[in-house]
Amino acid sequence: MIKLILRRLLIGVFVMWGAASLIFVIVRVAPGDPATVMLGPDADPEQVARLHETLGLDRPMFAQYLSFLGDAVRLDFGDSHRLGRPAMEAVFDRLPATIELTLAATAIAVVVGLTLGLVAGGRPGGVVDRVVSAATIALQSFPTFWVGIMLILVFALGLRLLPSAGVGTPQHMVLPAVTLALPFTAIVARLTRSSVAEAMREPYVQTARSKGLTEPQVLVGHALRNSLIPVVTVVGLQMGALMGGAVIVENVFAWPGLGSLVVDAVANRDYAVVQAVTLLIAGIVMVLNLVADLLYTQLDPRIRMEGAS
Amino acid sequence: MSDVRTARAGGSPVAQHEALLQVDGLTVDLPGTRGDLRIVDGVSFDVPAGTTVGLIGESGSGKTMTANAIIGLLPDGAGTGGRLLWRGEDLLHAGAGRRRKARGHEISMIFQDPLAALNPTQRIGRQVGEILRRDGVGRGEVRRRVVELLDRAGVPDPASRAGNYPHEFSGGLRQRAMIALALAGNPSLLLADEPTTALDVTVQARILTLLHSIQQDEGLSILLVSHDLRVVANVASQVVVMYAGRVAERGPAPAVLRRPAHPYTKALVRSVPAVRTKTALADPLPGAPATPANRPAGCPFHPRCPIAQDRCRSEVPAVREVAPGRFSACHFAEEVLAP
Amino acid sequence: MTATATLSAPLATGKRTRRRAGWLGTVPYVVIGLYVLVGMVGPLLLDYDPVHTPLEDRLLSPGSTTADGGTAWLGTDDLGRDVLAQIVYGARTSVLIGVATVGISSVVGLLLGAVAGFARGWLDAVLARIFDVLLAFPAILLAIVIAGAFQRSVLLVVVALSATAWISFARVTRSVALSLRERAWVDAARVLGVPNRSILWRHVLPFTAGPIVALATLEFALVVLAEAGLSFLGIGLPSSTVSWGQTIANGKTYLETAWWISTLPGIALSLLIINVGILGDQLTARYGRGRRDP
Amino acid sequence: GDDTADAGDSGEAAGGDVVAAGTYPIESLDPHGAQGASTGTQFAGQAIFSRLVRPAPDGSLTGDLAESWEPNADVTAWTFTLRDDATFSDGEPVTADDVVASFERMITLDGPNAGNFPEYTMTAASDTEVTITAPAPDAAVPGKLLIFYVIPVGVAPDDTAFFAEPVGSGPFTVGAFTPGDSLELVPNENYWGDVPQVDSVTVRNIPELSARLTALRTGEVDVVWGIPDDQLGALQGEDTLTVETVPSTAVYTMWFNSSIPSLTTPEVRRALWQAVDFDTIISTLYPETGTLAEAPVSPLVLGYSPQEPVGYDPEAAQAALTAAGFDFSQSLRLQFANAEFRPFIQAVVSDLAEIGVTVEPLEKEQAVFTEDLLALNWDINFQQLATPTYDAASNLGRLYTCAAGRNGYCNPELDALLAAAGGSADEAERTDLYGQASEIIWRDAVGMYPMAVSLAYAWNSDLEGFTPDPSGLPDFSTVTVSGS
Amino acid sequence: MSLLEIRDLRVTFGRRRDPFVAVDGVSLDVGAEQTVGLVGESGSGKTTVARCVAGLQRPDAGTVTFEGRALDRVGRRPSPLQRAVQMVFQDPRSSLNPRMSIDAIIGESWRTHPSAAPSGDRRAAVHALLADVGLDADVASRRPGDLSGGQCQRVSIARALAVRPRLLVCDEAVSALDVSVQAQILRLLVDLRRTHHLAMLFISHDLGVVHQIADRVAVMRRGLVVEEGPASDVLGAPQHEYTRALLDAALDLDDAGSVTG
Ligand SMILES: Nc1ncnc2c1ncn2[C@@H]1O[C@H](COP(=O)(O)OP(=O)(O)OP(=O)(O)O)[C@@H](O)[C@H]1O
Ligand SMILES: Nc1ncnc2c1ncn2[C@@H]1O[C@H](COP(=O)(O)OP(=O)(O)OP(=O)(O)O)[C@@H](O)[C@H]1O
Ligand SMILES: [Mg+2]
Ligand SMILES: [Mg+2]
Ligand code: NI
Repeated sequence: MIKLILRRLLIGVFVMWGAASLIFVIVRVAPGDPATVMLGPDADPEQVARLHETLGLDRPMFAQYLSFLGDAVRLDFGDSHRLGRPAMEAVFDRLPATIELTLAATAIAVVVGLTLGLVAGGRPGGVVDRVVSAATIALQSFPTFWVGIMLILVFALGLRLLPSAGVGTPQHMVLPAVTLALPFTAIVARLTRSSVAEAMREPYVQTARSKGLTEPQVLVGHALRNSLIPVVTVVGLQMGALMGGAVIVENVFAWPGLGSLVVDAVANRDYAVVQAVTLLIAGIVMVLNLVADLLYTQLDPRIRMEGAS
Repeated sequence: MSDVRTARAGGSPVAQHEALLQVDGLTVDLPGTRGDLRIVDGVSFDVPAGTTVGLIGESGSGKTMTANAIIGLLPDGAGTGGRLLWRGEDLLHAGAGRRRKARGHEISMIFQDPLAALNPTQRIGRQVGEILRRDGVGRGEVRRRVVELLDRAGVPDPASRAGNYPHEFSGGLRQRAMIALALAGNPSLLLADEPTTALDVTVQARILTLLHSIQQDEGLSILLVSHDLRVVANVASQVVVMYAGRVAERGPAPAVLRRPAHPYTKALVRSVPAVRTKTALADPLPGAPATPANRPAGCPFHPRCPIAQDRCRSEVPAVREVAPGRFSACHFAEEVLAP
Repeated sequence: MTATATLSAPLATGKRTRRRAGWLGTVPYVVIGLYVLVGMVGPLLLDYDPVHTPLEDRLLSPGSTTADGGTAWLGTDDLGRDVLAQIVYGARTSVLIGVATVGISSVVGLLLGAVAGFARGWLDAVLARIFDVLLAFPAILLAIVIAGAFQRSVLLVVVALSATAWISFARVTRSVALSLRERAWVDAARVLGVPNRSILWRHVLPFTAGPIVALATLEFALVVLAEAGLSFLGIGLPSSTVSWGQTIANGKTYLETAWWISTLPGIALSLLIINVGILGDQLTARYGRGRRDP
Repeated sequence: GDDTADAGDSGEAAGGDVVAAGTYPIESLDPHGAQGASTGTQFAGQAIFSRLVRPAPDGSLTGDLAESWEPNADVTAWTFTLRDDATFSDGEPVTADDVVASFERMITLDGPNAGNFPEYTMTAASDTEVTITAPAPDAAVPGKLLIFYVIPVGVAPDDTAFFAEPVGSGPFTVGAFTPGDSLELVPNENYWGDVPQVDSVTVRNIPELSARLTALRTGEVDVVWGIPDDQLGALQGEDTLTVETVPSTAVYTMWFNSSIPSLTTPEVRRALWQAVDFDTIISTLYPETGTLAEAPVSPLVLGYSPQEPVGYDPEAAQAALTAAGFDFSQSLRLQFANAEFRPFIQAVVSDLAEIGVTVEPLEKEQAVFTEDLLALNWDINFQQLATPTYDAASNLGRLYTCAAGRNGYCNPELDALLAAAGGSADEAERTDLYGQASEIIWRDAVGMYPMAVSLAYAWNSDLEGFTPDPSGLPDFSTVTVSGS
Repeated sequence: MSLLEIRDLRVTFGRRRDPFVAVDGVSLDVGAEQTVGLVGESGSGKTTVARCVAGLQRPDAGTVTFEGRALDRVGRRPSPLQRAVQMVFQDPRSSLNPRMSIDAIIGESWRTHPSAAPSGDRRAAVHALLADVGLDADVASRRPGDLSGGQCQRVSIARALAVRPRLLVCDEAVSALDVSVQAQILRLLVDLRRTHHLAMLFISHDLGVVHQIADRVAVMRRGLVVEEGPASDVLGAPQHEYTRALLDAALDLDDAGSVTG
């Protein structure tokens, strides 16, 4: 077990290095100069040069890369000159909101998706299955921002049930979390459905039936746990995608997460923040994947033992 | 075999050779690509109490479907006909609740591939004891009975092995666990669908011996499904030979295998080589086995039959008693039977 | 964009059974065919010039009469441009982006995945690490960074979306190739002495087609949605390009007053995606896991 | 909608809390730093800190910390006399040392605001007098100082801790601050002026327009500004809301790149201008927030001088272009940087297409836009140019000289006029000189000046004393909330 | 010198740290036109030996030689050697590419080894080959999915025969078939062995079948050959205890009732 984790962590270090290099290259290959954006068109060339020096942009690319890596190891992505503070600090300010939103969405998606998937997969081809299949395809096919705005118009403006944007009370969480959760719910439901449907065809389900169990007992007692295994992996993988999707949702609902931070940072060539956000998210995604992997091995005793030996 | 024997708890011992189960004109239809397919077509046979009945036939002949129909676990959309008289009660037309209660408690089943048939994420003990727990037996009692059952099925060190997962068992042990699981509900009839096909010969021999000894001890009836004549010959007292979803021949095992009353059985018997002596290669039957999906008209066996006549091509032979206790679905059974 | 990595080694060995989906099964083909038809023929019938902005016709509701006497069947946008025409012309861009992205990423993914899965060894190891690196970024995040960083163009959007989309294809192909190389017919070919290249080409690649096509439909839907998302954030496509994403994003502020600008292209988009999704489901059911051999 | 008692309204003390949603995020409270020129920081700055001068609603300057100011004879030095009753929120008096230290800190940080004062120095003549010295005559110094905020002496340039809980001499202090999301202001009890009467003012960033306006209509937010015309109708229908527009200092400015061969002649540039029906575009797209511009700068700005409108005449335009040998086959690159302007740009492109001129609209990322702008890598450049100093010096005087080279236009005559205007301290004279400069710019069509921008505000009618601000930096210190 | 000589073959699987020894020093000879049966319980290493001979598995140690020439892995064998050793697999269906017609499958053999290709009419050659394995000519245009398991196995054999091999490795080639079909394929193999002068390495877990067709029998257990000799000796009068146990466990039709009795 420990060995497995260590191995994964080692790969993780490599992955983070790759991710860091990739981002470093992308932001630097991109046209546009952070100093020009920051100082505006009126700055004189000397001022620009001075800022370049402050930002370290006058040094050779490779030297920049090395010091970037060196600092990144210490989780230091430098100061965001634009925000006048360390990039990591700015990112950590916003991170909790994004995580909160992502977790809420995940909770909704998992609870609703699992239930729908279980019911549908228990009887593949049945009425419920068809309805759920249709509904889940539909859920995945609307642009997130469109859904978000529609929800605002209906629930905040029309029905006056929920606040439209921002943070504060738990009610503020409802609309953004639901918006973010909808497509994810569909994914979980579909995956659970197919996984349960497949499990229901396994011989051990037949064994369970031959014990005289009722269908619900078979479904929950035998099919569910086994079908959870792939679902857990995908939920783990998808939480990363969810954090990405949060960018758009946060913009719609003025949710103070990483979303607007990263969009602004890209637009303003705020290298430090772009690097900090992307790498932090990459790190989180990696950890989530690791957790999903470990959970997977815990759920599936076959793999658990292989890992142990 | 085993020293520790579990006394059959309760249940009136059934008199020998009284039919515990009568399969009467059983049909199974499954939805196919071109309409419903009659997979099992008018199969009749008896399973007397306390005996082993062998059900043999080549792949696709409908053995598994027959067994599944008996325990009531056919795929969705399957249609059935005929009767399944369980101690005189027609189970086929009984309600779903009655059928479910029969499963595990009166009729239980073990399968060909014990790894697939055991839930990979549950410990062996839990799976074996599940039926007891559902019956409301207390925790401690369940544990005790599980250990006893595993022990009875020949799992060494049952107390600690109960905590293992299926993949930690060898093939033979898995099948033993499966047997323990099937016995947990104290059934009277055990359906064994190719229980040893996936196993090595040495393991197969041990499992067959185990099944036999359990049967002896507990007066259990076994319907042993197999495509291996040698297995059936060695354990069954009655044998039912199926071909393309129908019964080709049935009767007492030694008699059927020694002196078949159907050309198909005859060919089967001839194609089984002996192990210890070198047997010459038999002249094989031509063609491939018929399946329910492409069942020739008339006698389904006629395209491969060395003695087929015109009559066989058009007239479906009925299963008839051709000698005392011997039933055959061949128009010329008597000639085949004649030495 | 990795939502669909659930396709696992499929492979039909026996005869393929055609599922009788009934007339319902043909609906997605009909609808998708209709879209293709509209995308190809529509522009010939409907005249639309994204540059021309008849301001006097702005924000007309569906069915209104325009100043020059025509009828705006689906209304007009804030610059008086016909929404129907935008949907028809936008179909081209959106479908083009979807097809190009899926095309590029499936070819790249197919080649790399097949080679990695079949050859294994160091190539496989390198590729696995590249997957790991790219998978660490949420697809949309990487797309935002790329699309936001470079000069807007359709090509950029395709590149930004392909950057991660190819991974799903590579993963599926790799797992198919991995399982295929254990197949007896591959062994048989090897024993015969068939060169690896031919084995890959004849005995491995044809079997990836099913799952790849199934995955492609799912990815297509995701890509078209992602394009809309980028348009919403105001990055990616140049303003002169007509696409559903652009039109939907343009109309987002008019959802209350002129709902048709955003909603109608949204419905067009959703209808296509739903049907592509159903098609993908059908294909997955056929080639993906969960299919039963008779 | 009928009331404000909805979810999200934080009102415990009824009427005491004001929530505003602007169009911009507030990323930093440091008015001297990199964000110093951003609207968000400016807004926070004027609430938390004091300036030497501040704008009056009509665009003229009034004293804030300064009671009076005057230049020396050659307008190279300006002396400001400070009021003696100003104190910081911690009770300390505001002295000339604080002002000088703040100025030096701004110069040291070398941020965008420092760019207005290259080689300028400030000294304290006494406790209540500071002098700012320019390297050349500069009449616009007071205007430029509108973006200069005073903090206590002794705050290091990189002191981020100070701005977590800044001490200022403005009407408000910081209650809570989440960069990029929200800023809560509470009255500064030690304010030397009239202490604000509200309990708190919270400024939230709601980037998505629909969400912002919904929040206003449901009462979650009390004030919103920067509302597009098409959305004003719905708000005007709400009887609990007051909707007003106020002229801003911004003018849509569409420079031609006079350095490229096809646009060198004024005739061509003027013809292009003539070809666009700005009147119609503005009256349909911006009926409330736009008016046809009459000068390169807004009427609020010192140096404004109305010019003769350029009428829409496509035939004449086409004829003029043909006469000037304009190459119709070429396509002109029109660059802009914000999706908000897309409809306008597209309308312009549409009109030019009518006379056969192909224009390719290029929407660029801010970073690329600025770089290309300076590199003259465009044929027509669109900007919404505001003049936050309310002084034409920082618009005309800075952008149109040959030396600036911002639009490829070079005219020594114009240079002379602008230099003279920049060196004069007399307002009447400066207005006259800038008027002459405007005439040249207008006549030579250095750019097209289609529209003077107004800013639309909508606020909850419970707010009293709220004055819409031309720069989008409303002052909440005078606002009161009537009990509901 | 035997046709095929396996010497001290050793194959391990798994991680470097705790390798699993699947084949642990096996030596085996197959003479020309001789059939050697390889029996043993599941996991004893039979398939692994077969794969080494076919070149699909690289041994960790030991040599495999064919007429004195070393047999390297597939792809590194000279073409004549590659042709000489062919294999028939257990699962008749999956050993044929389902997307290819029977024609193409056999054509591939010839395409790979032009030297083995018929000089004249290929269609006729395919039909002749199919006739050799007892299939109708119309099978040529069909795909594996349209054929029964027995037919597929015949095609597999035809494919192998197309390159005129000297040694046929049959790994459980009849185990997956129904008894009646199994008998057909066994008969076919025996006939072909004679007509094509084939040597065979015949792997099966069915002692009866091996006894029927093998000249010599080797018994494997846990990666080792425990007993080897003429079929009648090994299966009639086993010397090794393990062989005896194997034979004891094997059921026969004749002694019916060995379990019940
Ligand atoms: N779910 C199903 N749907 C349709 N047809 C089926 C289904 N399951 C089995 N069949 C068909 O029913 C027939 C009988 O199958 P069955 O499994 O009973 O045969 P069997 O005698 O048990 O064969 P085997 O020895 O291969 O297990 C076969 O032709 C098979 O193709
Ligand atoms: N590729 C592989 N990786 C790891 N272990 C393997 C591999 N191939 C075979 N083994 C192991 O090597 C041992 C010998 O396998 P092999 O297939 O040769 O046995 P076999 O005698 O053919 O058995 P069977 O009768 O089941 O086919 C088995 O324990 C098997 O699990
Ligand atoms: Mg079966
Ligand atoms: Mg093997
Ligand atoms: Ni462990």
